[in-house]
Amino acid sequence: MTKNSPLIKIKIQNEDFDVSVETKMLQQTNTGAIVNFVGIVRGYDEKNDQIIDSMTLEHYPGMTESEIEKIIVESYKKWELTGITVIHRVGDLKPSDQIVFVGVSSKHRQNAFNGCNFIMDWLKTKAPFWKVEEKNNKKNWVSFNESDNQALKKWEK
Amino acid sequence: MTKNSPLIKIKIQNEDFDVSVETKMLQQTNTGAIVNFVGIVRGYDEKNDQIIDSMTLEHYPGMTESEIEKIIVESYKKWELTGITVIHRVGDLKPSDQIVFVGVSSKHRQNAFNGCNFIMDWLKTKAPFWKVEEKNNKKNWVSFNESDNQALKKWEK
Amino acid sequence: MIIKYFSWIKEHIGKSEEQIELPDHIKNVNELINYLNEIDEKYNLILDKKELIKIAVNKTYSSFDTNINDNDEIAFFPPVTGG
Amino acid sequence: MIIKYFSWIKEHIGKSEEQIELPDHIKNVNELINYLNEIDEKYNLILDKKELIKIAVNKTYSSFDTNINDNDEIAFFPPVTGG
Repeated sequence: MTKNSPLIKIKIQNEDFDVSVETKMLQQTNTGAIVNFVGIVRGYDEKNDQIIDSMTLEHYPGMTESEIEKIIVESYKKWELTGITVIHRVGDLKPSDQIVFVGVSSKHRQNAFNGCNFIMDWLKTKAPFWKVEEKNNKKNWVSFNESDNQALKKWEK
Repeated sequence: MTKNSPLIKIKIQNEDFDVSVETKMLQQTNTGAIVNFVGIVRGYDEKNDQIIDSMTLEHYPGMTESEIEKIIVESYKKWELTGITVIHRVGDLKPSDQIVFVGVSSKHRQNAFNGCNFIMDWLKTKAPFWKVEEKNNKKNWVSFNESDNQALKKWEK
Repeated sequence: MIIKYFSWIKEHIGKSEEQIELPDHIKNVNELINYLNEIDEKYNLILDKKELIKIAVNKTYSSFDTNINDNDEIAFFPPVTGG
Repeated sequence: MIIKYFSWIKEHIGKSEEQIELPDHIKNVNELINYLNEIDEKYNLILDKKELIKIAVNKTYSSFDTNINDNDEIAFFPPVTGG
């Protein structure tokens, strides 16, 4: 299994993505269920009660891709998936922009739900991306959310 | 809450749907996560080892919509969703056609995953739709899958 | 009273819906189906598959002992298979 | 050896990457960071936040006691916040 296999797509990019196009690409022979996750840049920081004006995402070229590939290998083992696509945007983003797409296809729906959910939980805790938010012309690196570590634990069984 | 609320959309239709358009419509202020389920008509009946040529879906106009509305009211109570769309196609469909769309948006991803999964489990067991498959010019009403009742039980806690 | 049939029940009964005048002494779905069965034994199917068959009265899930009257719409259908 | 810094570590150190010649006696990440700290106390940050900071050696998650040599690429970064 490689990144170039028709079943797998990993993209780190500045550009936006089209959910319909990605959904169609996930359809393989005998796919019965596709579950897509789309992350949206929120315009409001609840913890600090502040409006977010914009956001910049940086990553670690090379390592980010290889970590996502590990997630995907792990997901293939756990759930019988027929396709996986992970697209993560980097660079400057604005509130309400699409930031991440995780799409998985499988024969049956429960595996598709679990596979997609598992990849998102892993992405949130292991994939090297860092967000810096701009609020009132001040930059603020987003801090890690401990609840994401907790989320990952539900798969340890 | 009514079917016409901007947050809620229920459609029973012959036409196909566009996943990108539906995803964009689910985006409300402060939406951080959108989870979409897309069901695909499978071209192969594993149980009976047969190719499926086509499929027809019938429903109970009026009751189907009101049952889906019940699902949605239940989902709003359980998970803090910011938008729910259910589109179910009826009439003649071919293998690899999109058959059902369930999209939910919420602030946080776990609620979006659970809400979407819950609606699908409920739809599979309560929404009045019946599939008849055509195989070698023979019509065959699809039988209910007991595992769908089991799937619904995971929410009883 | 309107009675609707769906899926393979519809095919067995030979129609998707019919209108009947509900006799006064018929009080619930169970009595209705026994009454229909006296008229034509094709309705046997519903009795035979009682464990399986779903009932809606006025488009709401109901049961064989749900009370009915002549203004109601009754539906008989097998377990659902959408999604 | 290439050393990379990300997020607020990069901003504190003042660069995203630097090339150094690894002295022979430096055997692991822990010794590297102590060595850097002797040259410039700004590397203190990494020691101060040791519990928090993640380490990659050749783009693979590693730890402070991972062995290193002069051909390696080392990265220091905070917990990830993508998705």
